[in-house]
Amino acid sequence: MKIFKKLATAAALSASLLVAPQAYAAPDVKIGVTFPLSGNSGNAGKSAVAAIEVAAEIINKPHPGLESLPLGAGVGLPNLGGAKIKLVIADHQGSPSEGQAQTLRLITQEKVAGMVGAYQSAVALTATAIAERYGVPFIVGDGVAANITERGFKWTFRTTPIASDFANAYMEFLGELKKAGHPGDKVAIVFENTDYGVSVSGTIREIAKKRGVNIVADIAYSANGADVSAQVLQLKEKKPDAIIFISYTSDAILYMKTLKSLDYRPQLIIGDNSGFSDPAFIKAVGELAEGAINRSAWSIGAKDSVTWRINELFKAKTGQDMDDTSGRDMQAFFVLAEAINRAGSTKPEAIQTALQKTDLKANQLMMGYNGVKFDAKGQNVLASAYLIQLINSQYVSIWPATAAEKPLVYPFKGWK
Amino acid sequence: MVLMQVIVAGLLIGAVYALFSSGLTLVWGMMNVINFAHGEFVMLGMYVSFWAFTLLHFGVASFSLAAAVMLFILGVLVYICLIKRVMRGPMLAQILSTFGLVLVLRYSAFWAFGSTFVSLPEDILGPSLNVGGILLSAPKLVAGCVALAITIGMHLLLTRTMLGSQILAVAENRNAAMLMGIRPDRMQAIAWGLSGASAGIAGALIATFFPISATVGESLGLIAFVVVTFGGFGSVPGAMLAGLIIGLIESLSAFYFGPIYQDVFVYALFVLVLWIRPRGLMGKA
Amino acid sequence: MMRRSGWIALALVLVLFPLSFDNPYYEQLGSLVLLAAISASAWNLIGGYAGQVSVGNAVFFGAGAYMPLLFYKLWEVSPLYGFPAGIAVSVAIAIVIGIPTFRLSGHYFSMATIAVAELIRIVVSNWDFVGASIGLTGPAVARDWTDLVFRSSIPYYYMFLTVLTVLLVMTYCIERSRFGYYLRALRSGERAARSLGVPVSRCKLYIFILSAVFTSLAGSLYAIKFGFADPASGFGILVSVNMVIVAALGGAGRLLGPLLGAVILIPLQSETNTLFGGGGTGFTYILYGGIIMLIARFEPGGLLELWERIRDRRASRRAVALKEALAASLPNSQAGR
Amino acid sequence: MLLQAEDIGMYFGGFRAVDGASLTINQGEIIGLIGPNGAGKSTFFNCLVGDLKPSKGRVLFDGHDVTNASPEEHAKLGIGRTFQLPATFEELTILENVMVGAFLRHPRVKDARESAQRVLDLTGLTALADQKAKSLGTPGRKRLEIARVLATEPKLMLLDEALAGLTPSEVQLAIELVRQIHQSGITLVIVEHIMEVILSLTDRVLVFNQGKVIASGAPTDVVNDPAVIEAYLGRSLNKKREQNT
Repeated sequence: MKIFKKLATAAALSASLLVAPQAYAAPDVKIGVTFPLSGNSGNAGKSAVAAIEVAAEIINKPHPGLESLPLGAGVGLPNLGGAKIKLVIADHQGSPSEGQAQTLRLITQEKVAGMVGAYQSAVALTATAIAERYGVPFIVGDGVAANITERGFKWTFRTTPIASDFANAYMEFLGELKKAGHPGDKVAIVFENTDYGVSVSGTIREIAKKRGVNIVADIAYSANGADVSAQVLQLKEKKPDAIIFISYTSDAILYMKTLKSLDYRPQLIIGDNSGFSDPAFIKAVGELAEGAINRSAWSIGAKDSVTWRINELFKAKTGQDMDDTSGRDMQAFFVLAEAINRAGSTKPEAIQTALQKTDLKANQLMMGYNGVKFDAKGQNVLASAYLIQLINSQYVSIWPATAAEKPLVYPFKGWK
Repeated sequence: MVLMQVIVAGLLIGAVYALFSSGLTLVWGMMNVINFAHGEFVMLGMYVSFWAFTLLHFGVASFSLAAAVMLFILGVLVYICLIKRVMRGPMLAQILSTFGLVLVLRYSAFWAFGSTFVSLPEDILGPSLNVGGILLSAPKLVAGCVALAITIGMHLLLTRTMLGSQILAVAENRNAAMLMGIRPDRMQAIAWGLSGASAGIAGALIATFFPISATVGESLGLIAFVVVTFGGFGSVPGAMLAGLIIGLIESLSAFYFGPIYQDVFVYALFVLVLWIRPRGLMGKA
Repeated sequence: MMRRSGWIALALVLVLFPLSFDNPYYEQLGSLVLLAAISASAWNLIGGYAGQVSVGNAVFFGAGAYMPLLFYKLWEVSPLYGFPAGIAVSVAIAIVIGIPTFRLSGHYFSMATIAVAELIRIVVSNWDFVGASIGLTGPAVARDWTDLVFRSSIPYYYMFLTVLTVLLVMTYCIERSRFGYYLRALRSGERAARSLGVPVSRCKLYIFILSAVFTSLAGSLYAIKFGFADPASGFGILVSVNMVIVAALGGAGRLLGPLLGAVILIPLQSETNTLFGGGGTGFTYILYGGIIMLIARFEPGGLLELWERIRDRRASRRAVALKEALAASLPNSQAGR
Repeated sequence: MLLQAEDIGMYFGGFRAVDGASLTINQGEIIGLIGPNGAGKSTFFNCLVGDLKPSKGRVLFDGHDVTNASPEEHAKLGIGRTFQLPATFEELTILENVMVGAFLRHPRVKDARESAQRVLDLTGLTALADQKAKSLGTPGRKRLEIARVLATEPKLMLLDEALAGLTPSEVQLAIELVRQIHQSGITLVIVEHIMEVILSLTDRVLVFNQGKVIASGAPTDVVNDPAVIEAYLGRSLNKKREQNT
């Protein structure tokens, strides 16, 4: 057993190096962060962790221009005597059981005050179950599967907008298109058949039905297939007014290439984040996807704005712009930190109560939510998203009008 | 018309399957070793091509060649360092060794190249050909032709050349071959090299239309087993035929029943073949 | 193979482990080790003793994991009711795979197991009735003890330990029975075994069924421990491969091989992940794969065999003289070596 | 009459490995099967022990029709066979090898072990009982194979070149062993190349050529049969005679 202890302490050390150790002042507040850092989603996980590390730096050290954020002053957690935040990062490899094991370790070994995670909804489900058993708050920053907050957990909170929020956004958007005289009531859904695609497409289906939009093609496919020609041909035959893709990167790229090689230029393409938000997607097929619409709660915004400054910090760390997913995880982390500060203690119960009382206004957030306020189930009722469009291989917000940087370009341009 | 297009699409991807299965069936048939890492070989072929293109500005032909050479070397090394010894051990050891190889290759690539998807420029092989309203995606068309060429080439190599007959002799009866003065280890090393080389070329051509990542072998790997089993272990023409049939089944089932059923159909076929005709379409009894 | 004192020591360590220190993480680790040991020992029956390398035992694991959760989802009953159901399904699948493939030799069985496992995984991940790709979740907080939801890992630990003990005792008895001899015989030569009246196909089928039963049990235990199962964690090919690797590392076809393998690999996995996970290089997997290759290349018999060889080498010095004496009684018995 | 094979034919595609061979074996006989390589004697042998299902004809043993019976069933009925290339269970000890055979008649481990030990005594392997089979050389393996079959307590035992590859002294030991076995009341069929064995052991030989039985009878008659000399024995045997005289 000795060896375990050694390894464990070694791990603690390696983790502690992530934040410069504080020689003085109040004891650090540990927050557990678990994401897939290896395996298929390793990329997304790494960038989410980077975003959270940036957030921790913002809270721990002063950064000019970010004061408008809660804790943006950069003096740690004032109500805890300026205690600094220390991140303990763990790789759950996208495996539900590993997610549970790592969460358990962070809670029992590292004695973290709260948890943030976990990218895959499957992992969020098992990890939050452990947090529930041990009574430690777990903030889900990105998982969209409905059942994460449908289990009556008292210790699970979710800041991100969920499928229903996006679905509403899409349908309202299409509705406005119709008013503007564009066709918009024949929709096709193309979704990868894991928890992400299934839950999002399911909600879109419901809401479309409610709003009398009819779905002319409803295509589930298994991710990372070698060929998507058959799907594209199906779409080509059905000629929908708009296609909603719920796809991971590899498939998103393949779809764009196949659209071109089979010479099918849809009226309108809506990509549901994920693959369409991956910088690799823009690098690979940016020119083919010109005019593709995507949802996001994140936009870099004007120079010197808070979001712009945050993006600069992120870019300095990773060399690329921050994407929506990482942004939502960063926001989740800010919410947790703010709650801990309000609680003025690291007692789980205190933090839980603080979280339940959370009421952040839109202008206190770095994401484009209408605010953060949790319902009894722990879901953020003020979460929302806006739509962005790929113009000259750059995403700019185009909907709702209030948040639009540029007007909508219609129809989908695609390749030259 | 649409049906025609669906069939063509199926045949094209089928040709690609045939391309990356031909190498697998070679070693499987030759020495009855299943190389679970074949998908990883293809993945490495893709990366070699990508880097040869980005750093050395190689064209398609030259980076395909580069991939072939690199993977030939890897194949030989794997044989010498691992398979040569494991082959004579229990079957468990054979299966384990290539599984280990999968993990090492996949995650070394992951570690070296990162988890970001990279791609070759999508128009590297030009736009689709329009043949009487039927669109043929250029990369897959090329892949198809090369697959055909390799299949024929490998078949001729095995049946018409000295080297081929020696390889087959070793496959038939190691000891007898040795008495005839053939060096079994050399022959089998070459067989592994060839298998690697074809995987390399497959990777290079797939890279022209498929996004490259360290885990791509996972998705491409399993289909190769279906193709090989279906075609008959060791039968290169069998792999070709099987590849085309499977591509066709996938395409048609995806179009008429929906993509999620294509795997169901393919694996159902796989199971069926194993039970009803274990030796596959063209396998030796 | 092991003196009584050795057995007692082993038993004591296993029983006292979780009590020896108050640390939930190690308790969890211990229970994970036992869980891996159970499924690997179950695999060991077909893959080790009978030498039929199944790469699809995940089918049984998955069936075992899904049934309890499915019962809970459908009727909100205690997951316990799902255990027998999982076993029943697994046995059925084992028969369906076994009867046709045990006629064939070589890799056919391995390929058939992979094929069936993949087929079922794909079907399950598209079948809403069993939660499709999202999978199934159990009760998060116990309604009563029959939900088998505990905050601490200790109850699970002893639950697993009991099952493992039953499995190992059963294996021990098989090893020493006629059945056991028949298995080892057909493993080293089917044709010869047949000629001596060994009902090869039937033996393979029986042991495969037995393996299925306990693999399914392992799955059910996983399900109650984690309160969750999805196609990947239930039917994924890595689940099958892990069983093979754990068993092979310790020593396939040996009673304690899988347990040894689990004791080494599971902590290794989780500690390397703890150490290198933050870096996110997937280093854990590289290490893992390396170990597997080394075992396959240099020590296909697993660590137990290595250990025995070392031990024998010590003993051999004395043995040599004796052996020569014996050899004399059979002229040239070493000829042709 | 213990075994009766009527007009056995074994065809592989167009090739007729065995083409209408018949054989009747009486209790207590020792029969020899000889013939040049590829004459079909091994194929015929495998038809008798159930490894091959003949394309034509039928095999009766002890009143049962065993034409299409599996090797297992043959063993149960009391037909034992050895392999041309020894197929011992390498990882098992010699005692365990023999026990596998003994289990056929003695399900209980204790009984099986005892009867196996008796067989080991008879075959002179007792001293090596606890060694792994892989530690044996060719002669040891052949002996172990015979022992294993004996343990199944067969009525009829078929030896497939049980003596090939042995040195003269080993052959002598083996011949004694075969005699012992025969004296213990087991009927024997021996496929063999080495003439000494056939001449010194068998009561009756069948000579195979091109899938047909071209001669049968007492060894001494057969070896004088011109057809046989023509087909197979030829000068080599005449030489032997000269040496012997």
